Amino acid sequence: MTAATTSQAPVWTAGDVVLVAEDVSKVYGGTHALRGVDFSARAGAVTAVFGENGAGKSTLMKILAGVERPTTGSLHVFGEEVAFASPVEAVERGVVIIHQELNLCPNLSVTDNVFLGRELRRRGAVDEGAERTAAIALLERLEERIDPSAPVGDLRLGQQQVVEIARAISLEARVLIMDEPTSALSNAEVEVLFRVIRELTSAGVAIVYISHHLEEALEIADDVVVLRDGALVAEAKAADVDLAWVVANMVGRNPDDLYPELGAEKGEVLLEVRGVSVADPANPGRLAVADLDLTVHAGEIVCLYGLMGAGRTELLEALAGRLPVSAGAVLVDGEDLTTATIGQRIDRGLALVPEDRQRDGLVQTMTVGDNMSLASIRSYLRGAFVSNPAEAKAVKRTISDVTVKTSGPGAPIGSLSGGNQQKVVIGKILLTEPRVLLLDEPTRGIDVGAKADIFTLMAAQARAGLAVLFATSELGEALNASDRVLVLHRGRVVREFDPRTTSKEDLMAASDDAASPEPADDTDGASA
Amino acid sequence: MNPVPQPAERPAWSLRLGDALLELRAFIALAVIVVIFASLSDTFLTGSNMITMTRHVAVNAILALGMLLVILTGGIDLSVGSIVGLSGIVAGVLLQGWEIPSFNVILYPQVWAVVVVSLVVGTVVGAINGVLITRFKVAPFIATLGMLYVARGTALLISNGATFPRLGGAPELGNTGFRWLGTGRVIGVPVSIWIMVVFAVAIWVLIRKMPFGRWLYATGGNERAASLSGVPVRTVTLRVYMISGLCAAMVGLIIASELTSAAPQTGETFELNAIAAVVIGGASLAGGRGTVRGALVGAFVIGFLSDGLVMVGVSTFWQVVIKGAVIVLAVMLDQGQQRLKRSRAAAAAAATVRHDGPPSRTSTPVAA
Amino acid sequence: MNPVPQPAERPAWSLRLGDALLELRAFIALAVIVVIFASLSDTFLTGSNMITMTRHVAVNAILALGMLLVILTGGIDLSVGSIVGLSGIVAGVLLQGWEIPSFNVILYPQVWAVVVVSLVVGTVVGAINGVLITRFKVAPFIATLGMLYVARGTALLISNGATFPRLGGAPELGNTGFRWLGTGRVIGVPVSIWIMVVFAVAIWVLIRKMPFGRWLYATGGNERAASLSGVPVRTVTLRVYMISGLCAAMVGLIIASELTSAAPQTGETFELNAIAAVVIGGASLAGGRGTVRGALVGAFVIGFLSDGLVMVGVSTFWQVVIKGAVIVLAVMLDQGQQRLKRSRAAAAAAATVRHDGPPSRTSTPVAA
Amino acid sequence: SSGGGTDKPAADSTTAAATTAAPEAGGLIAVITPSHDNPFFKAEADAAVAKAEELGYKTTSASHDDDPNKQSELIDSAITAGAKAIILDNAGADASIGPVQKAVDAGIPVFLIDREINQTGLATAQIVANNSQGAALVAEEFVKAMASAGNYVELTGKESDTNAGVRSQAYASVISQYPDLKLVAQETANWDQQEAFTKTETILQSNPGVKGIIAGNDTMALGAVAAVEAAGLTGKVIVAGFDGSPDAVAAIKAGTLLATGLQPAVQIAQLAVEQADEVITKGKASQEEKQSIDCVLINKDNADKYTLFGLTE
Ligand SMILES: Nc1ncnc2c1ncn2[C@@H]1O[C@H](COP(=O)(O)OP(=O)(O)OP(=O)(O)O)[C@@H](O)[C@H]1O
Ligand SMILES: Nc1ncnc2c1ncn2[C@@H]1O[C@H](COP(=O)(O)OP(=O)(O)OP(=O)(O)O)[C@@H](O)[C@H]1O
Ligand SMILES: [Mg+2]
Ligand SMILES: [Mg+2]
Repeated sequence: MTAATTSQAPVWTAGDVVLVAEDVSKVYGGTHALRGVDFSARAGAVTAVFGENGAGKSTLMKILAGVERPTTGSLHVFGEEVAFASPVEAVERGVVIIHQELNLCPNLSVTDNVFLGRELRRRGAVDEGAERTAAIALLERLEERIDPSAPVGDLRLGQQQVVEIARAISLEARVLIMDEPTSALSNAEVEVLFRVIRELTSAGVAIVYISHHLEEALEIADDVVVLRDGALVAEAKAADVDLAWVVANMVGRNPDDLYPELGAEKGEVLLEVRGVSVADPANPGRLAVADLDLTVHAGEIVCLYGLMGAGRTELLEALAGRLPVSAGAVLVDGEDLTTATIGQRIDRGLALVPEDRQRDGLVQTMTVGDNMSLASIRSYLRGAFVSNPAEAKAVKRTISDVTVKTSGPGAPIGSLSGGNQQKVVIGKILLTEPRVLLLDEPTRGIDVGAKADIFTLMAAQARAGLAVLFATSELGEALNASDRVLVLHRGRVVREFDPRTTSKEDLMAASDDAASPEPADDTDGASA
Repeated sequence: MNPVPQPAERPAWSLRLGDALLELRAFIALAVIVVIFASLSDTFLTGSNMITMTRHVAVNAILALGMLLVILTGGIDLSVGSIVGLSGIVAGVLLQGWEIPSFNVILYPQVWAVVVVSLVVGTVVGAINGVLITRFKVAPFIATLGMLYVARGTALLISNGATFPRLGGAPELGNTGFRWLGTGRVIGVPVSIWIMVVFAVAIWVLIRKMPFGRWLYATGGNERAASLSGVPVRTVTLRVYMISGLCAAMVGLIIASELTSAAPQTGETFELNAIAAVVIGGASLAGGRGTVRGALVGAFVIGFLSDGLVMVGVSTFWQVVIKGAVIVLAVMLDQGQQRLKRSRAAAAAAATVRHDGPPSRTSTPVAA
Repeated sequence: MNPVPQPAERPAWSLRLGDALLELRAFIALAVIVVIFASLSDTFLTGSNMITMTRHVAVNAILALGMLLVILTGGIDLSVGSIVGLSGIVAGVLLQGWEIPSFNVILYPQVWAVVVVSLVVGTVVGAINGVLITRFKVAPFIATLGMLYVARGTALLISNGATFPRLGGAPELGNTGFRWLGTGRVIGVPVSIWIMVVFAVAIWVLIRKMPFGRWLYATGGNERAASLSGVPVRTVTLRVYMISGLCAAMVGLIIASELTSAAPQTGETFELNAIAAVVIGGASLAGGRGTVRGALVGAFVIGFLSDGLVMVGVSTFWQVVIKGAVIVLAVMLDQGQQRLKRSRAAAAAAATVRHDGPPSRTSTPVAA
Repeated sequence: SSGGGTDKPAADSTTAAATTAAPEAGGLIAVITPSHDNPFFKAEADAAVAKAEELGYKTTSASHDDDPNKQSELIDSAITAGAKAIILDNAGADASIGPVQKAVDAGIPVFLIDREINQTGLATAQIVANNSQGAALVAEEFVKAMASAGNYVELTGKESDTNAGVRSQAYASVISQYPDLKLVAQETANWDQQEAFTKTETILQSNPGVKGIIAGNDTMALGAVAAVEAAGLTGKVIVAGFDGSPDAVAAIKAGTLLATGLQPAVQIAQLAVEQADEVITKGKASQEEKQSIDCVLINKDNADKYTLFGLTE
C-alpha cells in the first residue's frame, strides 16, 4: 500500500513544511514528557532534534509516528489534520520511524523482518524469491554484507540496527524519523547511512534525526531543534549554529568541560588478563577474543577502542564472568578469578556495566530503587534480613550521586528515559563498591550532560584508587577520557596509545587499516 | 565482518536449519522407540499394527497441530481435551435426534450437518478463548484453564452425564455414515489418518507459505515489534485459538465415530499429550520456534511409546513412569547435542589461535 | 524531581501498591462469593463451617505458596499434585512398617521421622525438577510435566496401586500421633490451618525481607540482568522448586493424616488449583510479579467457591462450569479496574497540562 | 429383586437434587457418590434422592470423583450442614474409613452403598451388590461362550478401586478351572471407554489369536466392542462386561456384547434410604450392617426385561 503513496506528490516540493505538531503535550502517569511543543519538518531537509536524556525526544517522535497518542495537541501531515490510531496509519500517510530501542523479531530472518506486516505476495502466498532479491538490493544500498536468510537474533547490535534502517527505507517514506539510528553503528556504517540520507532528502523526503553524537548530527542537519524538559527551547538553521550553541541550549553547559581532569596517580596492578581467548557465543566456531593480554593499574582509566565486532563486549563479558574463558587467566589484585562466578567476582570488586541496558542491565518489573540495590543487596543485611532504612539510604544517596531523573526510588524503571535508565545501571554497580570497574559503551544513547556526569564519575572512581576499563566507539571519548587507549581488532590488542600524544587520525588509522580487509571476509558468509 | 569466517557455521544460523536440528531429538527418540519395541515384539513392525498405531497417533497429532500454532504465538491451550469431549457430545445429541421441546419435534440432521455443527462449536469455543486472551488480556494459561472446566461442564450438562450410544444412525432417518470417519478406509488407509495428513499439509502451507505464518512467528518472536510493523497481532492470536478449537472438535468427532458413542468425559488430559508432542518436536513454549514436522514426530513418539508398552505388556504403573521419563529425555537429548556442537566448535576455534599465538596458552583450555 | 508532582498518581508507581491493586480483584471475588453463599445458605457463615472450609483451603493454599515462588521466577510446577500423592504413600509405607527383605525385619519409625522422611522425599523430587531446569535447560513446563508422570507412577509402584489404611499407628509400636497433623487442634484451631499460617509467614519473610526474595523477583523479571548483577540465578531457581516440592509433601502428609490412609492417586489435578489461586491472586505467569497475600486470597476464592457450591447443592456438572467461569472472571475483574484507572489518570493529566502556565520554564530540573 | 419403574422419579429428581425440597421435610440426607458421568452412579444417586424426597427429606447430591480428599471435604460439608444421614458410595475401601469415622463421631449415621470399606462396626449399613457372585456369573457365561478353550484378554478397572480387584479375582477363580482358557493379556483401562478401545486394538494386534475379552465394567466392555468391530472381528471375538448399564444391554440386544452382570444399583440405593429413614425415625437399625444383594446375569435371553439398573420379573 505504501507503493501508492510513495511517488512524491508534486504539490510538495523541497522546503515546504510537510509535518506539523501543534501544542503537543504528553503525560505518563506523573511525568510530563512533553509540554505544549510546536514542531515542524520540511520536505527535502534534515531536522535534527537535540535534548538531554528524558527531554522528550523519543516521546515526540512516537507521537508523530502514531506509536503514542498525545495527551493534548494536534498533528498535520501534508496539510491534513491527522490522528494516527496506529503506526500503520502513519505509514500509510508516509510517516515512518526507526525506533531508539530495536524492534525486530529475533527468530525471523533478515528478509522476513524487512517485509514483516506487508509481505510481497504471489497468489496469496509469500513471494520469497521477490522478497529475497529486494532485501539483497536494500542491504547492497546500505553496503552491509549480511546473509538475508540469517535470523536477526544472530546478528550483533550494529547489524540489527542496519536491518531496522533497511526496513524503514523500504517503506519509501515521505517523512522518515530516525531516533538514535547510529547508536550502535561503526563509523563506516554511519558514513553509508549519511549518504543514503542525502539521497533521500534530494528525493524530497523529510527527515527527522535524533542523535547524541552532536557533531555527527550537526554535520547532516539542515534545521536544528532543541528540547529540554519536554519543552521546545530553541530552533535554528544548522548553518547558523555550532556545537556550543546546541549544548548550551541543552544543558547550559559548555562542551569543553565535558571531559574531567584525569591523572590520578597510578597504583599497583589491579586487573591482569593473561592470554585470554573467548568463543563468540553467537557463533562458537569463531573466537571473539583471541589470546589477549592486558593489565590495568589502580587509579588508571584504560579505554578499549575498536570497531563493531572487535570483541570488546565479549572480552568485558568474559572478565565479568558472563562468558566462559576458553583459555587464559583473569587476575584481580593477584587473585585468580578465571573460574569464579559472577557473584564471587562482584564480591572481589570486579563488576561490569553492560552494553545493552534493556537486555542485561535492568529488571523491568522492579522499581528504580530495587534495581539499584539488587547487586549489593547483601551489604544491607541486619542478621539474615534486609535492613530497609540502610538500603533506602544507600539508594537515595546513589540516585543523587549519579543524578538520575526520577519521581523517586519507587518509580518503575520503565518510566525513565534511556539515559536515566543507564545511570541507574551504573549506580547499581557503584553500590557494589568495585575495585575494578568495567563499562561497555557506557555513553551509548546518552546526552552530553549525562556523559559529562559519567566521565566525572569514572575519574572520581579512578582517583579513589579504582582500576577503570571501558569500551567505546567514539574517538573523542577514547582520547579525552582515558589514561591509556588499547585498539582492539579481531579480538586482539593491535596497538596501544598514550592519548596525550595521539591524534584522532592516528587512532583512526590504527583501527581502520586493521579494519579494511573485513568486508572481504563476509562475502562468503552472505553467499552461504 | 566475520574475522575468522566459518562458512560451515553460517547455515546453522538459519531459522529452518536451526529447527531441523531441534527436531533431530524427536527423530532420535522415535528411532530408539521403534528399534526397542521391534526387538521386543515381533508384531510391532507389521503393517497392520503400524496402521493401527498411526490411527491412535492421529488423534494426538491433530490436537498437536492446533496446539503448535498456539504455542508458536507464545500461548498455550489447556482446553483442547474438554473441547474434544464437547464436540463429541454435540455430535451425539444431533445424531440421537435433537428434541425441540417448544414444538416437540425431533430433528435428525444429515451426518455432514452434524459434522459441520460440531466443528463450528469447537471453533466457537476456541474463539471465546481467543477473545478472552486478546480483548480481555487474560493470560492464555488461565483463559484456557477456565475453559477446560467450562467446556467439560457444558458437555456433562448437555448429556446430563450420560453416554450417547449407537451413533451409527438409521437408514430410515437418512443419518447413517457417521462411522466412516472413524472406521472407513480410503485406498486401504483409515480415514482418520487421511484427516491427519490433510490437517498437517494445510497447516504447513498456512505457516510456511502464507503471510499468516510469518505473522504467527513474528507474534511469538516479538509481539511489540510485530504489532508496530502492522501485524494484526490480535487477529492472528484469535485465529490461532479458533484453529486449535477446530482441531480439537475434529478429534472429538473421530473418537465418537470410532466408539460409535459419545461420552462427556472423553478427552481428559489430552491437552498434556498434545503439548508434550509439540515440545518434543522442538517447539519453544516461549513462542516463535517450532515446526509442523516436529509436532508430528513428537506425536508419533508419544503414541508409539504408549502402544508399544502395552504390546510388550509392561505394567501400567511402569507405563506412567516411562512416559514421563521419555518426555523429559526426548527434550534433554537436544541439550546434550547442542552442547557437544558448541564445545567442539569452540575447541576448533581455540586451535586456530595456535597458528599465530604461542601454543603454551591456547593449549590450556579452562572452564569450557 | 517530578515537575508537577501528583501524589494521587505517584503511589501507583510503587511495586507494592501495584500488586495490592492487582490483588484487589481477588478480594472482590472473595467478597462476592462470601456474600452470595451467605445469603443462600444460613450455615455458610457459621464459625464451625468457616473453620472447616479454611481447613480445606489450607491444602490448596500451602501448594499455592510453593507455586507462587516458582511462578515468580517465571516457571511453573505441574508436578505438585503427584508429589502430594507420593509423599502420602511414603508416609503410609513407613507407618505401616517398612520391611527390609534382606534382614527380614520390619521397621516402625517414629512419627516425626516419618514426617521428616516424607518432606525430604518431596524436596528431593523438587530438586530433580530444579536440576532438570537449571542444568539441563529443560523448560519448566516440560520438566515438571514429566515429573507429574514419574512421581505418580512411583507412588503407584511403591503402593502397588493399593491404599495404605489405618495410619493411626499403634501404641506398642510407639508410632501413634500421626492423626494429629490432620485432626488435632491448637487453641481450638485445626493444626492444618496453623501449618498454612506458618508456611505463609515463613515464605512472606523469605521473599519480602531476605535477599533471596529480591533475587527471586529479579530472576523472574529479567534473568540476564539478574545474573549479571551477581544473583545466583541457578541456585535461586533450584531452591524454589525444592520449596515447592516441600510444600507439596507437607500437603500430602496433611491429607494422609486427615484420611488416616494414603492413596497413590491422591492429589490429581491439584496443580491446576494451585496455579489458579496464585494467578487469581495477581501474580503474572511471566514472572517477577505476585505476592503471598494474593496467593492466599486466591486459594480462599477457589476453596470457598467449591465448598459453597456443595452446601447450596448445585449440581456437580454446574459446579464444574462455575469453577471455570470464576477463575476467568476473577482475573478479568482486574482488567476493567485497570482500564478505569488509566482513563481517569489520563483525564487528570490532561487537566494539569492546561493549568501549567507557560510550558517552557516550569521548574527546570537540569541534571546535576 | 425389583427396581422397576423407579427411573421415572429418578430422572425428575435431578433438578430437585440441585435445589432443595419442601421446607417442612424431616431434615437433610446427603448423597455422595462417584462422578455422575458414569450412568451407574447417576442412577444410584438419583434413586436415593428420589426415595429420600418421597419420604419427605431434603437432599444434597454430590460427587467425589473417586478423590478421597474431596470425599472427606464433602463429608465435612454434610456434617456442618447438619445432615441426618449420609448415603455414601465411597472413594476407596481404606481411604474412606477416616471420613466415615468423622461423620459417625459427629453423630451422623452413614449408609454405604455399592462399595464396602475395610472396617466394620463403623457404618450403620454396608449394602453392596455381591460383586464376586455377579462376576462369577459373568465368568461362567463367558466360559460357556468360549467353549472352555482359547486365548482371552482381561480389561481391569482402576487399581485403587476395590470392586476392580474383587471382580478380577472372581473372574480368575472361575476361569482358572478351565486350563485351556489362556489369559494372554491383562491391562487396566481405568474404567474408561476410549482407553479400553485403544488398548484392545493394540492387544488384538499383538495377540491375533484372541477369542474373548472380559472387562471389569460395561464402559470398558463397550470400548472393547468398538475395537472388535473396527478390527472386523465381530462375532469372532466375544466380549463380556459388568454393571448392567443401559448401553451394555442395548449392545447385548444388538448381539455385539455377550453378557453383563446387573448390579441392582437402584434397589440398593432405595434400601439404603429406607434404612436411613428407619434409623432417623425409630432410632435403631433392624438390618445387620453387612448386606449383599445378589447380581443378576443379563444376556440376550433376559435383556428385554431390563429397566434402568433393574429387572422386571
Ligand atoms: N512509557 C513511559 N511511561 C512513563 N514515563 C515515560 C514513558 N516513556 C517516557 N517517559 C518519560 O518521558 C520523558 C521523556 O522520555 P523520552 O524517552 O522521550 O526521552 P528522550 O529524550 O528520548 O531521552 P533519551 O535521549 O534518553 O532517549 C522521560 O522523563 C521519561 O521518564
Ligand atoms: N562477522 C560477524 N558475523 C556475525 N556476528 C558477528 C560478526 N562479528 C561480530 N559479530 C557479533 O558481534 C559480537 C562481537 O562484536 P561485539 O559487539 O562484541 O564487538 P564490540 O567491539 O563489542 O562492538 P560493540 O560493543 O560496539 O558492539 C558478537 O555477538 C558476534 O556474534
Ligand atoms: Mg529516546
Ligand atoms: Mg560491544
